[in-house]
Amino acid sequence: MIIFVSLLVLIMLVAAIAALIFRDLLSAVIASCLVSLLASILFLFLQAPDVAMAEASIGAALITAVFVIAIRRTDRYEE
Amino acid sequence: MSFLQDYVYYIGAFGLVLIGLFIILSRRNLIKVIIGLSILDTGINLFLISVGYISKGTAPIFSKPGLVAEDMVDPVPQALVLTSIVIGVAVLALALALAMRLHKLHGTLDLRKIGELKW
Amino acid sequence: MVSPVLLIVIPLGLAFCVPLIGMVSKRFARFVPVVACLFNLVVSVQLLPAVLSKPIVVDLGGFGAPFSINLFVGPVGILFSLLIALAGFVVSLYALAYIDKGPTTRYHTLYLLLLVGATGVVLTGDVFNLFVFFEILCISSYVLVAYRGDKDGVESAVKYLIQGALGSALLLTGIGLLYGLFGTLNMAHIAVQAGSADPIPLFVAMALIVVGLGVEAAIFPLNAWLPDAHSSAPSSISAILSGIAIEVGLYAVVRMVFTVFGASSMLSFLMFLGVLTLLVGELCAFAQSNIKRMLAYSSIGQIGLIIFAIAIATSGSITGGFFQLVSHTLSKALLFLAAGYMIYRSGSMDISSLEGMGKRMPLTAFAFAVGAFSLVGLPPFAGFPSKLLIIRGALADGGALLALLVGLVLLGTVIEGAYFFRVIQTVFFKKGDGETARCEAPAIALVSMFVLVALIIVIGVYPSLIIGVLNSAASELLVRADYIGRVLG
Amino acid sequence: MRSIAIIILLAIVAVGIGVALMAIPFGVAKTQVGDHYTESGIGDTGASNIVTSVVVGYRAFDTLGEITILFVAAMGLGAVLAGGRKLGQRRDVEPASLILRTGCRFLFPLLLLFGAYIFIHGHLTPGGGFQGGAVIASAFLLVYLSCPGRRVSKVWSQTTESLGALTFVVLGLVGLTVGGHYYLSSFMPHGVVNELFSAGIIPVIYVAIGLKVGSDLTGIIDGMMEETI
Repeated sequence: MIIFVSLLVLIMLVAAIAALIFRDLLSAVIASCLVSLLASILFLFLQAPDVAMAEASIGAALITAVFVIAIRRTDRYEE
Repeated sequence: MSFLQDYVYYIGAFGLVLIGLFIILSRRNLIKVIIGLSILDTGINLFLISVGYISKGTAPIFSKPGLVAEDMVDPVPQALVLTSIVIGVAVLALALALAMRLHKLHGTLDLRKIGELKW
Repeated sequence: MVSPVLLIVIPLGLAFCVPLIGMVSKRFARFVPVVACLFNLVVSVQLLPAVLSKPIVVDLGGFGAPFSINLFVGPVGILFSLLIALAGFVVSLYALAYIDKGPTTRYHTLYLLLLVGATGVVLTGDVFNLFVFFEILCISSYVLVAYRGDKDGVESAVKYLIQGALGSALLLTGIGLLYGLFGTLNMAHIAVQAGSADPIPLFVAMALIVVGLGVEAAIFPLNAWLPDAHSSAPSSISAILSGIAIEVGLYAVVRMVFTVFGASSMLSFLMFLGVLTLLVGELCAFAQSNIKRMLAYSSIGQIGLIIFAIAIATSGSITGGFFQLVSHTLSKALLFLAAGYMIYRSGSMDISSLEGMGKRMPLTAFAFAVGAFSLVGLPPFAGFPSKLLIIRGALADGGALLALLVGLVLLGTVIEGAYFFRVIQTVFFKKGDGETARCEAPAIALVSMFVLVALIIVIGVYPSLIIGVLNSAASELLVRADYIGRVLG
Repeated sequence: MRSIAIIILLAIVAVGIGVALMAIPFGVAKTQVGDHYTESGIGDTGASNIVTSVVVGYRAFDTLGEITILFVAAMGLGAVLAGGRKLGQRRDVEPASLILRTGCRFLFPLLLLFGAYIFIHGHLTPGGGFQGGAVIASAFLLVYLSCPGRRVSKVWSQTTESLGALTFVVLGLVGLTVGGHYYLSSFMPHGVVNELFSAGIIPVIYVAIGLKVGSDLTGIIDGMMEETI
């Protein structure tokens, strides 16, 4: 169990670093969406189903949509 | 192994906080900065939830008989995080709207190129 | 007796009504903030005598002190809520005429919510609740800074938002640490346990919280957003940001340091920071040629002075600090309001473009002069007794270091006097080459300005009117045990 | 140079927080307030989901502030974007594919129903007003993606928003006069735990919050979509 959790945390941190590195903002947003999604799984492991639901529906889904809309209206690539 | 047991959530949470802070402080693209804010928020939320966790606890919901109050994890941080997630959404949406306006007015999101925005 | 919770809830309810009223008639929607502020003013005045004799603790939800959120309405809280209601009332009167373009219904809703957030921060007795109201205050001010939607406004709003969001993230981390350490969020309950806690984690939590709140309070290294935001917002909003928002941030810092943490070791550090903030603010203000930026930097300086006075932590100096806070709110609001119409008429924010305004809009220029004199500290205006009290309070304590710091403060005041007199000279004694026709500000704006002028003069001549409230506010901050006892019973 | 300074700053933050965390061991019970909530939450509020009883019962005032923040954000987003919008300049977007449109027609009512289920059962199962509201908003997001011409009526969404929030405020005021004379005190009967009609005012508030959050988030998406370039 703890190995699995550690693996999830590791993937989450890698995704966050990917969000830092990617020049393509769309990819960076998808990476940060992955961070939120994994965080919501961790919330579930931490016995917080309410928060997991909120994070998955608001933090991962809606915010990503808003980000994508904003990127479509502006520039896709970081200079 | 017990090190991981004790600290893995804290490591995850503060890893996210530090990466988020680093993105905010080092990147010049506004949307990237906002991505950093969202990662920072997620990290803080994870930290708050881990503070309230009790080993081998159950979720604080009396959904089936046989659950006892002593085994439940602390509900307060969960309530706080619900609030903080919603606040995060509000700030991020507003920031993105401002970014769109800024792009329309200046034609760029690069904070270096935008006149008075010196840090 | 009315319940103090109405101070927050009624304006909040009215703010939710504004969009509905706006659908029927935009003209009616303008008056809602005026009504709400008037209501708050009346209720605060009504509560004042009761609060002075005994602070009121309101339990929300009725579950007892550490378990449900409570409001603590002591002398400090009622002083701030009076000030917020007063400044809010005057500025909303002014905005009736001043805000005529753009999405006005949204402006009035957000303006009212900003005041609700400020009132909530000063009345609440719960750390996380303070954070929530603080966010209401901050988010609505981000929007209002960008209200005009021009380049400057959006830029400074972005800057303000990012720094503010960073600040709130640190604040939330600090609150999380506090909850981890003490298992409670009630201020009094934390204060009881803070004495026996491990000092290092406690210090980390305090540092995070003070830094987070310090962004909004514009303490020196954290105030990069302020000059831009205050100068590019609409003038009515600048008046509220300078007059209310920073003061509320300052209140939060002071409440945390004094009541929650009881950190006397932090105070000398804050004292230095205060003097530093003062000098930086005044020197930058001296160098400005844009009038609104000058006023914004001058706010930084004044905040520094207030921090200095409160951090000395004697009864006399805290009274002086609160007095300075009152006089700064009134004078700075007046200055921004007067400058607002002068800028509107001359079409430029440059100080040199204000030449001849003394002839063109004599009443507005007179109001501006009153505000400036009061801020500099000339008798018979409100700024005079406050500066006198601060200096007396600081020197009464003795100590060469304190005397040196007072010298620096006086130097700051001299600089302040220099740049304000430069503006006054430009406004009154230089002949403008442009038009000379009279073009006074609208009547409603003049009324709001002259309410402030009257208050400044009355308080300046009879400081004893408010000194009683300020004294009990000072003792509320100094006597922690009293606060704790009232809440936890 | 700059990045070195940033890294030093981050190191200070990391060390500070790391030291503080030593005092907060993971997985240990330590709070009196939290224990009180889990032990007497059902008795005090009648909700079997203790998180709900904290969010809408013990700390309901926070929640009031929270929906205010969402309201501010939706309002503010409109105000920020209103400045640059030219009416009637909406870009013609290609219609979405048949599969998306048909799927959306099936999914939309289901999602609305699911959202409503989540916030109506907030006091019994995980979830509540915020999660349900987010689901409802995502239903509308789906409509925006599949049928580009469709818009939610501004008047309706704004009315729902204001009325939802006003319900919350007014319920609190009723508690001030009727119940234990506390703002937001639970003045309605608690009923039988674990039944739908139980927990006093909590379900009512959660329905109001659900509708309000749903329309707020929809308003945010609507504002972002409508901004045309």
